[in-house]
Amino acid sequence: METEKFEPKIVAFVCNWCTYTGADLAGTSRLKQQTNARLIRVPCTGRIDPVFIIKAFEKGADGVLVSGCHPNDCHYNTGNFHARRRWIFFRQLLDFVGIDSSRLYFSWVSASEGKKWVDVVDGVINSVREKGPFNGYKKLNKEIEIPVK
Amino acid sequence: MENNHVHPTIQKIINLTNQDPANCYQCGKCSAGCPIRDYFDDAPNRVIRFVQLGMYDRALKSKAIWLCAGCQTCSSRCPQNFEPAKFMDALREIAAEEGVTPSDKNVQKFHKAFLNQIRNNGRSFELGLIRDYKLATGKLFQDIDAAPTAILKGKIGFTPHKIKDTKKIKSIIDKAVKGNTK
Amino acid sequence: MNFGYYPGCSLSGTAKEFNLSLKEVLKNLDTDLQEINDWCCCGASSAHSASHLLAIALPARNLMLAKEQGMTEVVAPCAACFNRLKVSQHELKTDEHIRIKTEELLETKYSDGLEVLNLISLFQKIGLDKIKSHNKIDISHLNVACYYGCLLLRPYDILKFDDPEKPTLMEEVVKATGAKPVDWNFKVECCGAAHSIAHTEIVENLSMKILDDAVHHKADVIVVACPMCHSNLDMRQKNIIKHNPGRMEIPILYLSQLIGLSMGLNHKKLGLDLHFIDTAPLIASLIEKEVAV
Amino acid sequence: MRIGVFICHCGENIGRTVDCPSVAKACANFSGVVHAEDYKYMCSDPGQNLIKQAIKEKNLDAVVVGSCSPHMHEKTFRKACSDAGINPYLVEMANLREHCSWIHDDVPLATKKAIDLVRMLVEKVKFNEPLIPIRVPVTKRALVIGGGISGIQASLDIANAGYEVVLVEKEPSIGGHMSQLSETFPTLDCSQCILTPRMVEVYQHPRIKLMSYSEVENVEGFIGNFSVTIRKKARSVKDELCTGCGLCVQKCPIKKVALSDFDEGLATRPAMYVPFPQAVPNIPVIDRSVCTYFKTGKCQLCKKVCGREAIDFEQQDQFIKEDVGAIIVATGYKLYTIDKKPDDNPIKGYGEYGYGKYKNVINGLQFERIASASGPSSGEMIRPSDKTVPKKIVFIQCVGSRDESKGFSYCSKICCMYTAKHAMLYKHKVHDGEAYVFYMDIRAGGKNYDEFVRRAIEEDGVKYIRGRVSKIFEENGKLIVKGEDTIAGVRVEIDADMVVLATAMTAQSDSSKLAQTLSVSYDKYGFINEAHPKLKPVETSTGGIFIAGACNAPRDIPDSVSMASAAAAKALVLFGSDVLEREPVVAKVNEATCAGCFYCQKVCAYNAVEQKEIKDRQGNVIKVVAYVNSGLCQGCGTCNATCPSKSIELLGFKDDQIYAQINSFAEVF
Repeated sequence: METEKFEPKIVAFVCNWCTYTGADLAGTSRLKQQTNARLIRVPCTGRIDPVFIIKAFEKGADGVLVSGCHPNDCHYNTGNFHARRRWIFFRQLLDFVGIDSSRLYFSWVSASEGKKWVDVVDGVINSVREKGPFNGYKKLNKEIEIPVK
Repeated sequence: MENNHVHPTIQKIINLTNQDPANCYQCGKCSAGCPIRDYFDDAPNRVIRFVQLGMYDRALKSKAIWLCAGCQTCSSRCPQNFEPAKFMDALREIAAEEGVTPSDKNVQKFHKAFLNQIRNNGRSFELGLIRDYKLATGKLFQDIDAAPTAILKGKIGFTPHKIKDTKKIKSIIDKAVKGNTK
Repeated sequence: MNFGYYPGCSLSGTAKEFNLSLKEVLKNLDTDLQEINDWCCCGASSAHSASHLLAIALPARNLMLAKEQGMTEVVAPCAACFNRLKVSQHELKTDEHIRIKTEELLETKYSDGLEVLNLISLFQKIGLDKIKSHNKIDISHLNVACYYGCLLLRPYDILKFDDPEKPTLMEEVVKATGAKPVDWNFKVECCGAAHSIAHTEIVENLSMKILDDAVHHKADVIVVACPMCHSNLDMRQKNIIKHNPGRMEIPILYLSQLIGLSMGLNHKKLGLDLHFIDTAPLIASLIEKEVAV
Repeated sequence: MRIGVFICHCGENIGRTVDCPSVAKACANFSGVVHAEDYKYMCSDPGQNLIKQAIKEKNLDAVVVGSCSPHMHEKTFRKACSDAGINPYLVEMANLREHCSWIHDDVPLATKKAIDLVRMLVEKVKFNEPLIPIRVPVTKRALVIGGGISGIQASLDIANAGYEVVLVEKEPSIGGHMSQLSETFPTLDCSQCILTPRMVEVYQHPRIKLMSYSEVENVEGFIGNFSVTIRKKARSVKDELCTGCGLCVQKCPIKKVALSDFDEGLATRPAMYVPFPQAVPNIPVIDRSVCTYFKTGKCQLCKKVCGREAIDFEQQDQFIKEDVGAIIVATGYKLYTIDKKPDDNPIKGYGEYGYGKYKNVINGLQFERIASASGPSSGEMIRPSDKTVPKKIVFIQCVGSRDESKGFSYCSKICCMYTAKHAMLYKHKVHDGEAYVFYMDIRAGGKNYDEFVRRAIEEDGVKYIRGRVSKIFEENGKLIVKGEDTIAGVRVEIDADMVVLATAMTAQSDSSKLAQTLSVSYDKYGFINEAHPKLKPVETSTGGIFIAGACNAPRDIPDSVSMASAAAAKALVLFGSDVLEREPVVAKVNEATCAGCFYCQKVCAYNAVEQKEIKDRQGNVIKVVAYVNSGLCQGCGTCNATCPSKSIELLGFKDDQIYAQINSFAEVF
């Protein structure tokens, strides 16, 4: 299995107004990118519960990207500020639960930044590809599964 | 900044200056402020225009590229953040490389004489510089009134200050300067 | 205080009095200069006319030597040298392509982290108050036109020294000597620089306009910080007057010489006798005055 | 649950890189999916009918459409499904076009991704609940911010259509920059003559509430239901008592204490002042920073002479709340200044033109004041330094505009025209004078515009020189202007008596702050963005907020007026309906588990979370829980992520729905 070329699995939580629309723009501009990312659309980065991210890693993600509006440009005024404040505490939590916090990426991509979105996605994919697969939880999942069987 | 559709001369200019002549929108502010503009045949903006139009030969034969003193007044005022002074440097370098006969020989001869001094001594030696330049141009009597005073006041020495590692300097200059230095 | 020193070719030749006066003034300000061993010419305007790479490589060699010799700050009093060193430093830092080519040429690795100072920023470092405290002679009657020329100021984005259109830092130093800077229009105009030999006529014309504007604004003396500016304004001045009659002579001093004057230093040691335009009338006008410290 | 999956080829757009039939086949095997098919154009009538038919035949209760971005066709498919009897919020869209086929080339990889994307939404839709759109009433009243020509036009249009308008202007008088102009291009009619009647009309209109010397402090709410707080700055004059007799202004003892903003610093004004004689409202203001009474506690001369006892030194800023349904932003522009800017400012300033130190180097608005009959020289063409008639005048265009290095990269659009006008006005007043215009291009697109410029050149003999000026300096009272004529290829040096700079039009300095208050987007220069550059030029990113005039981009009077009328029309469209439907994506509290910590209340940007008492049968309060006012909630979901007990959930994006998507990765990966 390990002999197969590693392709990272990326989960991206994006806000509906800026980054999702920016990703749409990348599409309408036909800007090519790698296929590894799967987007989950939420109204605002403020909606993102840190546990979503842990869950994503648990379910096999090798990297997680969170992207929203630029500071001061939040569609909901302050949602992205709350999100940002949350991450400060969240990094420590990640380390505590055994997830390398450098596998979590943040960016600001506005609705007009199609090109930037492509750069961000490809950047994250390449960076995670370099880090290799995130195996911590995969092993753990197996260990937990065995006694159940 | 490599691009297959770009003419090799433009690409060379881009490589040497990190700027594309297409950035110039021909406002003429460079020419308006150029202190030496009155001595140019073509105003700086025109030289850029020739390059924009693909008339490279015309640009490389222009007097302006040799008379530019490199004062960078143009570069510091350009509304497009283009630097005509850098552009002129690049054209001089390309002209020498392509063996274009300079339309102002004095300037080129001066620069050659100057680099020759550095090549030999590692530093510029003024008496040698003036000697070489005069021999090259045949202007034997220019500055005849200033030179004696300078020599008397000890401002121009008779022997060059040579540095130890002149071999290195020679090799640097020979490798860096394409076209003939001698 | 101790600084690395890159005198440059001119200061060991035609601008000998610049070197003399600077060393004399610094001696009084308890500042030592340590010359970079085996420095070479920075290439001046000739190198960048011939080869972009050479124009980066020659200063780079000196920057590397200074670093090897343990220097952290290097004073380049000549404006042209200052400019070339800074530009080289900037390009090596921002353009990887040219850095690699330069390293190949010089066969050494380049590392950044040297601060290059010009004459004015050197005096700022030493402290204007310190200069003030050494004033021995009252030169407050002197109207001084500060002439910056090109290479101290442009390109601003690299040199980051003073406002490229309306600079004031030299005036600050001049004020510290007690002399009066005048406001004039041509302090950042070009004197023709390196065309001094190849196109004397251009230099004479440009320099004439600069001299005229200084005189028009009632300057008694023009102060410079660049050997090329000095030689064009001083050495060429007699011919300018000959070819354009009806003009008065105006002495051209290096900034270090003006400071030396206010400190009451020996005129000969400041090289004031080495100018083409006689400085004797200027010196005669000075009234000695002990300044209580 | 019985889910139907519909995969759209979008012609070739999706079909080229995603193997749609295999996607449909793969989806058919997902648990819960009872129907899956692909079709060339799902959004077309036959495509929609296909969905409706399948809903009926297969008795579907949820639908996932794999096609374009939901921003494109979510409404279409929700409507189609709703027609067939499914609640529209049980429809989800997988973005197979913008997020898949258009950005990838590799068919197998893109197909795999497409299957994953559909799977995620199939899992999500299993947790979707039927929702009902929220219906909110519309407040049929508009707020117009800015009382320049755009704001005036928009206010009059709305008021004349029968609705109330609150017009807020930060200066003591409405009129804006147009009131400063002497004459207008291309007709040369007097600016004040055409503007003043409009100003008066605003003042007298029964449905316009004019609030001058006021600023918008805060905006809450949403389209149809904004609540606006307006700061009414202390004028020190009771506007309800003042008759505008002007006696106090005449008697104010400190006459020339400040430079007049209206006269662009070319004249002075007293501490008590009306900006200009035709001001509306004609009520004076005390400039407290210079008034003797406010500085020393003595004087009160104005109070003594006022027969109406309208002077009120104790007056404080007042905060007034207004409920409106639509907002029109018409805050206009400000002129770029060539002064030296601080080092951290990306805009530099023009040292080569003297950083604004030369008295006879003026800007376009200053020239307007000099040329204006109501200006400081009563229309006499004299220069500021010595009040003599300039015999040689130079106009320079594009100062700060089209200049990436020192100003802005955009074209200010109106300068070509007003410079031609200035040169003409000058020549009409100084017949023997010489007028030169330095230009880069002449941009005179507009009805009778190019003809106007030609007139300046051909009939009035204005000399146009193509080239930018490099330097201006003063020598013997003359301004030496160094330029180049790039057509002739010769250097031009003019010893002018006066120089007029056509400086760039820039956004108001506080425009980004206002944009943030309004939650509308703005560009890097501070101009407020339109929602779409072609199809929504007067809308903003926020529903119910419209723009008019130069707050959006440099713009001349006719364009500003048309835009203002367009914005007014948009507001009136809104007022055409009594209720608006809103997405039911709002937060909802589970009162049984809510512990009443109110973290949700703290993070809510809309004050939508309230406290609600839960009482037992006897009426005793047993606990206090959070309650969401769904009229105010905008659906960001920050409260949901913040709630420690997960008792507040965002409908449509509930935890279950998002976890379902994440969990689907266990199979995906």
